[in-house]
Amino acid sequence: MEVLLYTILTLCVLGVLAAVILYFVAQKFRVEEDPRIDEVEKMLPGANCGGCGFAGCRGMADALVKRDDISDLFCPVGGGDCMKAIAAYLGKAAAEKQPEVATVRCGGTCEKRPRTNEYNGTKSCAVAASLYVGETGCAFGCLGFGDCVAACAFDAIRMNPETGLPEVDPDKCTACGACVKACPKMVIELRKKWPKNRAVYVSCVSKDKGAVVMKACKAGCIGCGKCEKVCAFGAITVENNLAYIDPQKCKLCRKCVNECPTGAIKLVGMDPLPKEPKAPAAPKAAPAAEKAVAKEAPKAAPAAEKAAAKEAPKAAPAAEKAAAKEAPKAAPAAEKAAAKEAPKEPSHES
Amino acid sequence: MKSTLVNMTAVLFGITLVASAGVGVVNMITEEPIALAKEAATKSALTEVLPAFESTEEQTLTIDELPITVYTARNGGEVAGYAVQTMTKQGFNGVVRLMVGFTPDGEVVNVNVLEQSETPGLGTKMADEGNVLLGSIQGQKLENKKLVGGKLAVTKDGGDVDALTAATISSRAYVDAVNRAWMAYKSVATGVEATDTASGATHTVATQTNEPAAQEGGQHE
Amino acid sequence: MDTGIIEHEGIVQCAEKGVVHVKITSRSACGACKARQACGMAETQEKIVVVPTPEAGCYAPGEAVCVGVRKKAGRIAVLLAYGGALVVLLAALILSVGVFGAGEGVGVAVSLAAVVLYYGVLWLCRRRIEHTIQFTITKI
Amino acid sequence: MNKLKIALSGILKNNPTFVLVLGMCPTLGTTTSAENGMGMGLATTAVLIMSNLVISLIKNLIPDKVRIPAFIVVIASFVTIIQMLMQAFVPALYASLGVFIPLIVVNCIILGRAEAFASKNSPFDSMLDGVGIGIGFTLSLTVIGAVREILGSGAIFGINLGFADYTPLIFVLAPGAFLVLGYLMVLFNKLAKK
Amino acid sequence: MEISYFAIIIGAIFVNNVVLAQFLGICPFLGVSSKVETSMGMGAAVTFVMALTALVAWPIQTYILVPLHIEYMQTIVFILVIAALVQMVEIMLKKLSPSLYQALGIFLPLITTNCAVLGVAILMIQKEFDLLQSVTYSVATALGFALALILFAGIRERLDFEDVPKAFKGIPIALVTAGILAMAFMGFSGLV
Amino acid sequence: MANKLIVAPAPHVQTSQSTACIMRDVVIALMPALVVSTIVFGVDVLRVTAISVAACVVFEFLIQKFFVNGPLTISNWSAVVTGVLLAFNLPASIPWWIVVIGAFVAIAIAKMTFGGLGKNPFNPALVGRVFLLIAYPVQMTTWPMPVQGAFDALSGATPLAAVKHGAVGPDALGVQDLLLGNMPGSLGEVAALALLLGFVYLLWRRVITWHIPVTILATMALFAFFVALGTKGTENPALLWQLPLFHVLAGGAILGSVFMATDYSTSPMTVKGGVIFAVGIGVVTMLIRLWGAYPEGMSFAILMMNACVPLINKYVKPKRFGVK
Amino acid sequence: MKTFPIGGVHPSANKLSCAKPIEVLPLPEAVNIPLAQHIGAPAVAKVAKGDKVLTGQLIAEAGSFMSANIHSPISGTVTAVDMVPNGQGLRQMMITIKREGDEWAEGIDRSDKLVRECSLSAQEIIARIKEAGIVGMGGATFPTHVKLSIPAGKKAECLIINGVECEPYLTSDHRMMLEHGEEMVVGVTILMKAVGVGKAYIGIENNKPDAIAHLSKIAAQYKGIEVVPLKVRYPQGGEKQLIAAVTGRQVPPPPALPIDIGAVVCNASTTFAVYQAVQKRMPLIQRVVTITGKNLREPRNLLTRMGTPVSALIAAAGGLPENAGKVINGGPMMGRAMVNLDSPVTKGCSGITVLSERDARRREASQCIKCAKCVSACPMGLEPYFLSKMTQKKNWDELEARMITSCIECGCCQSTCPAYLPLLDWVRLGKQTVMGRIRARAAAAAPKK
Ligand SMILES: Cc1cc2nc3c(=O)[nH]c(=O)nc-3n(C[C@H](O)[C@H](O)[C@H](O)COP(=O)(O)O)c2cc1C
Ligand SMILES: Cc1cc2nc3c(=O)[nH]c(=O)nc-3n(C[C@H](O)[C@H](O)[C@H](O)COP(=O)(O)O)c2cc1C
Ligand SMILES: Cc1cc2nc3c(=O)[nH]c(=O)nc-3n(C[C@H](O)[C@H](O)[C@H](O)COP(=O)(O)O)c2cc1C
Ligand SMILES: Cc1cc2nc3c(=O)[nH]c(=O)nc-3n(C[C@H](O)[C@H](O)[C@H](O)CO)c2cc1C
Ligand code: SF4
Ligand code: SF4
Ligand code: SF4
Ligand code: SF4
Ligand code: FES
Repeated sequence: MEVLLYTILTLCVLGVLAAVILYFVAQKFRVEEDPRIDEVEKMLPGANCGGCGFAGCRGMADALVKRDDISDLFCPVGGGDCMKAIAAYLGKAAAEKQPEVATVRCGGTCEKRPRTNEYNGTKSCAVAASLYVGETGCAFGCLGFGDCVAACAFDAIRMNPETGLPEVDPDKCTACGACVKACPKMVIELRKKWPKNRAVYVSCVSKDKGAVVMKACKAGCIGCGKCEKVCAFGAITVENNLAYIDPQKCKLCRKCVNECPTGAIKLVGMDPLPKEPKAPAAPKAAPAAEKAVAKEAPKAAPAAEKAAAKEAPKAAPAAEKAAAKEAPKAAPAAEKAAAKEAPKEPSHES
Repeated sequence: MKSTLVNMTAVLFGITLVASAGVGVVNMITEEPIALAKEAATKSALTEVLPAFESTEEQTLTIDELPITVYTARNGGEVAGYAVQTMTKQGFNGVVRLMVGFTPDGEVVNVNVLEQSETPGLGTKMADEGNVLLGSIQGQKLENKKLVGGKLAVTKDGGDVDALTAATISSRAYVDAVNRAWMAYKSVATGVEATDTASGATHTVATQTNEPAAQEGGQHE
Repeated sequence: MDTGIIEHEGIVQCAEKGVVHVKITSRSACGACKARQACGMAETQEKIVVVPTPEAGCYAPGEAVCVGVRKKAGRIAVLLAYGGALVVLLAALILSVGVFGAGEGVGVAVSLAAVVLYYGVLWLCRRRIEHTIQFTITKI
Repeated sequence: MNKLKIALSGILKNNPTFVLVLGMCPTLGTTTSAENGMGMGLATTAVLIMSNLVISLIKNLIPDKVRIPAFIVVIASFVTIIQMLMQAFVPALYASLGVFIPLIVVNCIILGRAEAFASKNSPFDSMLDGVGIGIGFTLSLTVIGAVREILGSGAIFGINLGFADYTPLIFVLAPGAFLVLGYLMVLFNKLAKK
Repeated sequence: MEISYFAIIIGAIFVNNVVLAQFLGICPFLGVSSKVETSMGMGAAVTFVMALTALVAWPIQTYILVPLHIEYMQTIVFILVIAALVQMVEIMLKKLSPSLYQALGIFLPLITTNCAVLGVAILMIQKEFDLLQSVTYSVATALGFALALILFAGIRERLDFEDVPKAFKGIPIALVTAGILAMAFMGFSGLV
Repeated sequence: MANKLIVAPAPHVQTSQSTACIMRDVVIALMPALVVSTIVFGVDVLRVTAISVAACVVFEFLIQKFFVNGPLTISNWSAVVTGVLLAFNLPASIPWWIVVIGAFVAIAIAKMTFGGLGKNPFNPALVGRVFLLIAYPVQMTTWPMPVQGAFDALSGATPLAAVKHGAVGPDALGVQDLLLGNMPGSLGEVAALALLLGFVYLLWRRVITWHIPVTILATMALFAFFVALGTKGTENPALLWQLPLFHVLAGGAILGSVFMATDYSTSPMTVKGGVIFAVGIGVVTMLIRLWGAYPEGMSFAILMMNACVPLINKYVKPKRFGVK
Repeated sequence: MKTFPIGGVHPSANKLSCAKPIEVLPLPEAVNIPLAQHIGAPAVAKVAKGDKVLTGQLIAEAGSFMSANIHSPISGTVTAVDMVPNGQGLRQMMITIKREGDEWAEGIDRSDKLVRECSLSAQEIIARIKEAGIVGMGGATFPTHVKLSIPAGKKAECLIINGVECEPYLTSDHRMMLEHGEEMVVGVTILMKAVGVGKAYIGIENNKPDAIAHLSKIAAQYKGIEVVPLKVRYPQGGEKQLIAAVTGRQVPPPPALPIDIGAVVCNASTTFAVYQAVQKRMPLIQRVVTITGKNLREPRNLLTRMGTPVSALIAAAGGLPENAGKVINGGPMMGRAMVNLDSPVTKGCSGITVLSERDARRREASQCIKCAKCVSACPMGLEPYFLSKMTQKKNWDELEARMITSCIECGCCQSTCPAYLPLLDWVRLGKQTVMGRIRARAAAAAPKK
C-alpha cells in the first residue's frame, strides 16, 4: 500500500510540475500549427518541385493557409483544379491563371537541316553552345542534346530520335519553365495553351538573313513577311528576319499557315485551311495578301508555294498522328470543337 | 480546449493520479509473479546443476577480485551438493557467468551457462547441451584431470579439456571460470583456504553479502 | 569554409519596423513525421527568428524566405550553448566528486548549480553574443 | 471513413516501418528472430490500442497546452503496465527484448497516432487505427525477424530448417539488422508500387 | 564493482556504439540532414543533453525511486523529467540570448534523440553505475552517437554527390551503409 | 576529307592509360603473390581464386543486366580485381559456397548497391571478407598448413594469432619465413616479398603512389616500436626490432596497405589526405592487433578509415596554387 | 632544373615542324578581318564597303581602353563589313577585303635591319604598341598596351618572356626565337623600359636546347636579361605556372593578377611584334603560324597575313589528308576545333593542328573511378572530378568555394583521366556560370555604394 501511495505521490507531483512548467513555456513559445496546413499539403500534388516559388509543397501549403489573399499563389503542377479545390476548402478565392504550355520553336529536323559536322564533346546543349555553332549550319536552332529533357521534372519533354528535336507532351507539361531556362539557344517558349492543345506558332528562331537560313535549313523562317500581311488580327510581327506570332492576339485562324513558303509556321491539333477556296471568313484579306506577296517577291512566291504544297500534306498528318497517339478519343472531338469555334472567332473582327 | 493554469494543472493532476493508481495496482498484482519468476530462474539454475535438494544457503567469496557465490544445498541437515555461481572476464566479449554444480565429494554434476556474450555459433557453443567442454569435466573429479599448475587447462595449453572448435578463447574463459568455481567449492566444502587462481593471495569470505552484479564489458587490461 | 552560410527556409510571420519575424520549421527525420509537434522530448520544432533588416518593409507575412547564419556564428552558438555548459558541468562534477570527494548528492547539486551559473554568466554577456551573431534574410 | 480501411491502411499504405520509417530502434534491435520481432510488435500494438482508446476518450477534457504531457503520461503508464506483465508472465521474452520495452514510450508511432488520429476521432475508430497500425508494425517486425532468423540461424520461429550450418551468422548480429532492413525496404517499396 | 573510466569510454564510443551496436537513436541518425557541419553541432548538443540527463536521472533513481521501492516507475518518471529538462534548457537559452537561440534553431537540426536519451538513462541504471560512471557513460555514449552521425553525414554527402541507384536513394542506402559501418565497428570488439 | 569534321572542346588528347588498363595492371601486380601462394598452399589456391573471380564477374554482369540501368562495365576488369583480392583474403581451405557468398556480398552489397565502380564508399573485397569473417568464423579462422610446412610450432594458427595468444613470441618465425610466406594464413598475405614485387610494379606503372602503403607500414612499425619500448622488463632488447618487423611482415599488413588501402574509390583524393588516412589505418590496425579480440585488424581498420574518407576529402583540400 | 610547383602532365610533344624554317605564305586573294580578335571590346570599323585600303592601314580602331586597333593586312577594296561565320561557325562582325597588289601604307620600315637603340619614353613605347594593335600572341590575345600600363599603386619587378611553347605540335615561338632572336631580345629591352624593370627572364623548356643556346648568347650582350631553362612539363607556358617556375612566387587566386606579385609576362612572338611596332612602326598584320599534323604532307611554319583563310594554310601544307578528323585552331591541349575552314587566321592563332580521325575521336567515357589523377594533374590544385560533377548538379556555391574560377582551362585533368570523362567540358561551363554570378553580384552591390 505504501508503495502505491508513493507511486501516486511522485507521479502527481511530477504531473503538476509539468503542467506548471508547460504553462509558462507555452506562454512564451509554442506556435500552433494550423491543422489545415496538413490537409492542404495533402491536396497539393506533392511534387516538391518549387514551381510555385516555395521551397516545397509544405511551404506552399503554409502560405495558402496563412495568407488572406491567395490569388497570386499558383501550383503549376496541380493546376487550376487543384487550386480551386484548395480554395474551396479554405474558403478563399483561387488564382485564375491562363494555362500555358512549353513550345519548341525549331523545325530543323534531321532531314530539313543537314548535319555539317560531328559533335564529339559532352552531349549537353550548354556545353556545345558555349563552344560553337552546333552540328548544323544554323546558329540559332535547337542543338538537340536534350538539356531541356533533363531539366523537366515531369517527363513532359522527350527527344524524338527521328527529328532530333525535343517534343513536349502538352498533357504532362505543367509550364514550370524549367526547360525554358535550361535551353541555351532560347528555343523554348511558354505559350498560351489552347483547348485541345491546339496551337499556331512560328517554329523557328533564326535571325539570319533569308538566304543564309535557306542554306542551313529547309524549314526556317526567312522573314519574308507574307504571314504578317495575311494576319487579320495583327498577331504577327517580323523583326530581325524572323516572324513571331503573339499568342495573345492570335485567334487560330490558320491563314498564315498556308502562306508561309517554307512551312515554318506550325499548326497543331487542327486541320489546315483548305488550299483552293480561300477562307470564307476573310475574303478580303486573302487576295490582298496574295497581291502583296506577288509584289514583294515575285520570283520566290511560286517556288515557295510549291515547297509549301509539298510540305504541307506531309506536316499535317504528322501533327495529326501525334495528336491521335496521345488521345485517340479526343481527336474527333477536337475536330468538332474546331469546326464550331472557327467560324465564331473570326467573326469578331467584323 | 483553451488552456489556463488551473485547468492544465487540474487535468494533468487528474491524469497522473489515475495513471499512477493504475500502474501501482498492476504493480501490486504483478509483484508476486515477478518475484516468483525470478526465484524460479535461480532455482532452475540450481536444480539443473545439482542433485535433488530441499534448501540452500549462500555465501559469497571473492576470488581474483571477482565475486563468486557458493550455494550449499542440503537435504535436511545433510549436504546434497554445492552450486557455485562463478564468472570470468576473459571471454571473447567480456564476462562469462557459469553455475557449476559439485557433489559433496567434488564431482562435477553439471555446468549451466548463465550469461555470456560470445560470438553466436562459436563461443556460444559452450552453452549447448553436451558440448565438448562440458563433456570433458562432467561427472569427473577435477583433481583427477591433467592439471597445469594445479589448474584445469585446455589441450592447447597442456591440459586435457577439449576446446570448442575455433573458439579457444571462449574455452579458456570457460575453464577459467570453472577453476574459480573449484577453488570456491574447495574453500567452502573442505574449509581449505582457497588461493586466488592467479596471485595466490588468500581471499576473504563474506557470507550473505549483496555484491552488485558484474558489469558488462570486462576490465581493461 | 568559415565564410559559408547555413540557411534555413522559413515563412515570414510578420514584419515590423526594422525587424522581420520568420517562422522556421526544423527539417529532420521529424520533418516528415506527423507527430512532429507532439514530440515532447524534443526542442520545440518551430521557432521564430527575429531578423533585423532595414528592408523589413519589403517582406509580407506568408512569404517564403531563407534565413541564414554564418557557419562560424552557428558554431559559436553551439559552443556557447552546449559545449561550454557541458564542460562546466563535467568540471564541476569531477572536481566535487572526483577530486574533493564530495558525496554524490552534493556533486549533483554542485554541477547543476554550476550549469545554472554558467548560463547566468552567459546572460551577463548577452550583449556581446547578440553582436557576434547576425542573420541574413533572402527571399526565395 | 470506411472502418476496414482504417485498419488496413497501416499494413500497406501507412506501413509504419517501410513507408513512414518510424520506430527504427526497436525494429532493428529486437528482430533477431521472428519470435522476438513478433513479441515486440505485439507489445507495441497493445500499448498502441490502449493508448489510442484512452486518449480518444479523454481528448475533450485535455487543454491544448498539456495535450502532449498528458498523452505521454497515458502512454508511459501503459508501457509500464505491459512491462510488468511481461516480466511476470513471459520473463524469457522480456529478457531478450531488453531495454526496448520501456522504449516503446518514445516510439514515434504511438505518440504520432495519438496526435494524428486518436485526438480527433471516436474511441472505436481510434482503436481500429491502433489495431491496423499495430498489425502493420507487428507484421513488418515479424517479417524482418523471420528473414534474419532464416538467413542467420537457418530457423524460423525457432524451428530448425536444416541448413543452419550454412547460414551466415552475421544476420542475427547488428550489421545484419541494417542490411536486411535496407533491402527489405527497397523490396517493399518496389512491391507496393506495383 | 570497479570498472575503469577508460573502459566505459572506449566501450561506449567504439565497442558498443549506441547507433551501430545498440540500435538507439536510429531515427535522427537516419533522418538528420547530411551536412557534416550541422551533425557536429548536433553532436555537441546531444552530448550536453545526455550529460544533464544522467546528472538528473541518477539521483532520482538513487534518492527517490529506490528508497521508495518504486523502481518500476522508472520509465514514466524518466520520460517526464527528461522532457521537462530539455524544455528548461531551451527556455534558459532563449531567455539569455534570443539571437543565440535563434542561431541554434537555424544551425541545428532537431534534437530528437528520444530513444537514445531515455535508453541511456535506463541502461546506466541497469548497469548499476555510480554517479561519475553514469555521467561518463552517457557522455561517452553521446560522443559515440556524434561519431556515428558525423562519419555518416560525410558518407551521405558523398552519396548525394554520386547518384546512387534510384531504388536505394534515401533511407535504404543509409541502412546499407550503416550495416557496413557496423561491420567495421565490430573490429573493436574485445578492445575493453 | 572523307568525313565530316569532328568537333569537341579542348583538350583533344587523352591518356592511353584507361580504367581497364589500370585494373589489368593491378591484376598483374597480384600474380607473383598468387604464384607463391600456390607453391605454399597447393592448387586449392587456384581453385579459390578462380571461383572468387568468376563469381564476382558473374554477379556484376547479372546485376548490371537486370537491376541497375546503364552500360555494362564488366569489361573494365574491376570485378576481377575485387575477385582476386577477395580470394587473397580467404584461407585456401574455404568451401566454395562461402567464396560465392563473399563475392556476392562484395559485388552486390558493397559495390553495386552504391552504383558500381567508383561510387562505393567501402572497399568491396574487404566488406566481403569481413562479412564472411563474422558470418563464418569457424571456416574463416581455420588455416591450412603450408604444403611443405617448415613451421608447425604454430599448429594451424596464423603467426599473429599465435603471438597474440602468447603461444609463441614474435621472433618464432624467421624473417625469411615471413618474407617467403612459409606460414599459415590467407592466400594473399603469406608472401611479403611477392607482394612487394607487385608494389614496385604498380609504382612503375604509375597506378598508385607510395604515400599510402609506406605510411601505413611506417605507422605500424613505429607503433610496435613504442609498444616494445613500453614493455617493462624486456630482457630481450631484440624485441625492439623484432616486434615492428613482425607486425609489418605478418598478416595482411602488406597486402592491405599496397592493394586494399590504395583502392581508388575508397581512399582520399589528395596526398595529404592519403597520409592521414594511412596513419589512421596503421594505428587502428595495431590497436586491434594488440588489444582487440581479433588477431588481425587490417580489414577492420581499412573499412573504418574508408568511412572517414568523405570527411577527409571534405576538409583536406589539395594545395591550391597561389594560396598560402 | 626549374619548373612549376603543382600538377602538370607530359603529353607527347610531336613537334613535327620544329626544324622547318619560317616561310612566307603567298598573299591571299581576299581576307576576312574580325573586329574582335582580342579580349575586351571589339574594335570599331573605320572603313565601309567599297573603300580602298593599303597594307598596314588602320581599318578599325580600339573601341575602348580594353580593346585594340586593327590594320589591313593586305591592300585592296573593302567588299563587306558584315556578319561572317568564324572558325566555330558563329557569326562575327568582319571586314572583308579583296586584294589588289600589295601596297603598303606609309611610315612602315619593312627592311630587315636590326635597330637596337630605342630612345622613346615608356609612355611613347606603350603608345606605339597600342597604335600597332598588338595583343598577346600566346593565345590569350590580351591587349598588350593594357598589360603594360601598370595600374597606379602597383609596381612591376620583373618581365618574363614566355618562350615555353609547351603545347604539343606548335613550333611558331620556337622558330621565332631561333630566327629572330636578335630582334626579340631588343624587344625585351623595349618592354623592360616600358614597364620600368631592370630584370627580364626568358623562360624556355629544355626540349628546345638550340633556342636556349641561341638566346643565351644574345642575351649575354644585354644587361639584366637571363634565359631560364625549364623542365619540360605542360602547362609550363601558362602565365601563372611560368611565373612560379621562374621566380618561385605564386599569383594568388583570382581576381589577383600577375602584376600583384610584380610580374609581367609576354609571349616570345609578342615580344618580336613589339620590336617591330616600336622600332619599325610595323602594325600587327602578320604572324608565324604553324601548320602541323601527323598525316599532313608537309608541316610548316608560315609567316601569314591576318585574315588569311585557314584553308590556304592547309593547302600550303599539302592539303587536308584523307583521314583528317579534326582541324584545331591552336594546339591539341587548348586549341579550338574548327567547323569552318574558310575562317581567317587571327592575331592569337599560333598554329593549326590537323588530327586524324582516329586521334580525334574521343574514347567513350565511363564512370569516375576516383583515381585522383585529375587532382594530381591539375596545376592549379583544384579538384576537377568534383568541379565537373558539381557543375552537372548546378551547385554554384560549392563550385565557388572550391575555387573553380582559378581554373586555367589547361586540360591536364581531362587528358589524364583514365575514365575518359569530359571533365573540362563541364568545368569550363561551371567556371563561366560562376564568373557570371560573381559579376552579377558585384553589379548588384555596386549601385548601393
Ligand atoms: C567474427 C569472429 C568471432 C569470433 N568469436 C570467437 C568467440 O566467441 N570465441 C572464441 O574463442 N574465438 C572466437 N573467434 C576466434 C578467435 O579470434 C581466434 O581465432 C580463435 O579463438 C583461436 O583459434 P583456435 O580456436 O583455432 O585456436 C572469433 C573469430 C572471429 C573472426
Ligand atoms: C581587368 C584585367 C586587368 C589586367 N591587368 C593586367 C596587368 O596589369 N598586368 C598583367 O600582366 N596582366 C593583366 N591582365 C591580363 C591577365 O593577367 C592575363 O595575362 C590574361 O588574362 C591572359 O592570360 P593567359 O594568357 O595566361 O590566359 C589583366 C586582365 C584583366 C582581365
Ligand atoms: C595552359 C596554358 C598554356 C599556355 N601555354 C603557353 C605557351 O606555351 N606559350 C605562350 O607563349 N603562352 C602560353 N600561354 C599563354 C600565357 O598564359 C600568357 O597568356 C602569355 O604568355 C602572355 O603573353 P602574351 O600576352 O604576350 O600572349 C598559355 C596559357 C595557358 C592557360
Ligand atoms: C590500386 C587499386 C587497388 C584496388 N583495390 C581493391 C580492393 O582492395 N578491393 C576491391 O574490391 N577492389 C579493388 N580495386 C578494384 C576497384 O577499384 C574496386 O572494385 C572499386 O572499389 C569498385 O568501385 C582496386 C583497384 C586499384 C586500381
Ligand atoms: S520543364 Fe518545360 S516541358 Fe517540362 S513541365 Fe516544365 S515547362 Fe513543361
Ligand atoms: S531545345 Fe534547347 S535545350 Fe532543348 S535540345 Fe534544343 S537546344 Fe537543347
Ligand atoms: S583545366 Fe582547370 S581544373 Fe583542369 S587541370 Fe587545368 S586548371 Fe585544373
Ligand atoms: S581522373 Fe577521371 S577517373 Fe580519375 S578521379 Fe579524376 S575524374 Fe575521376
Ligand atoms: S530514435 Fe529510436 S525509434 Fe526513433
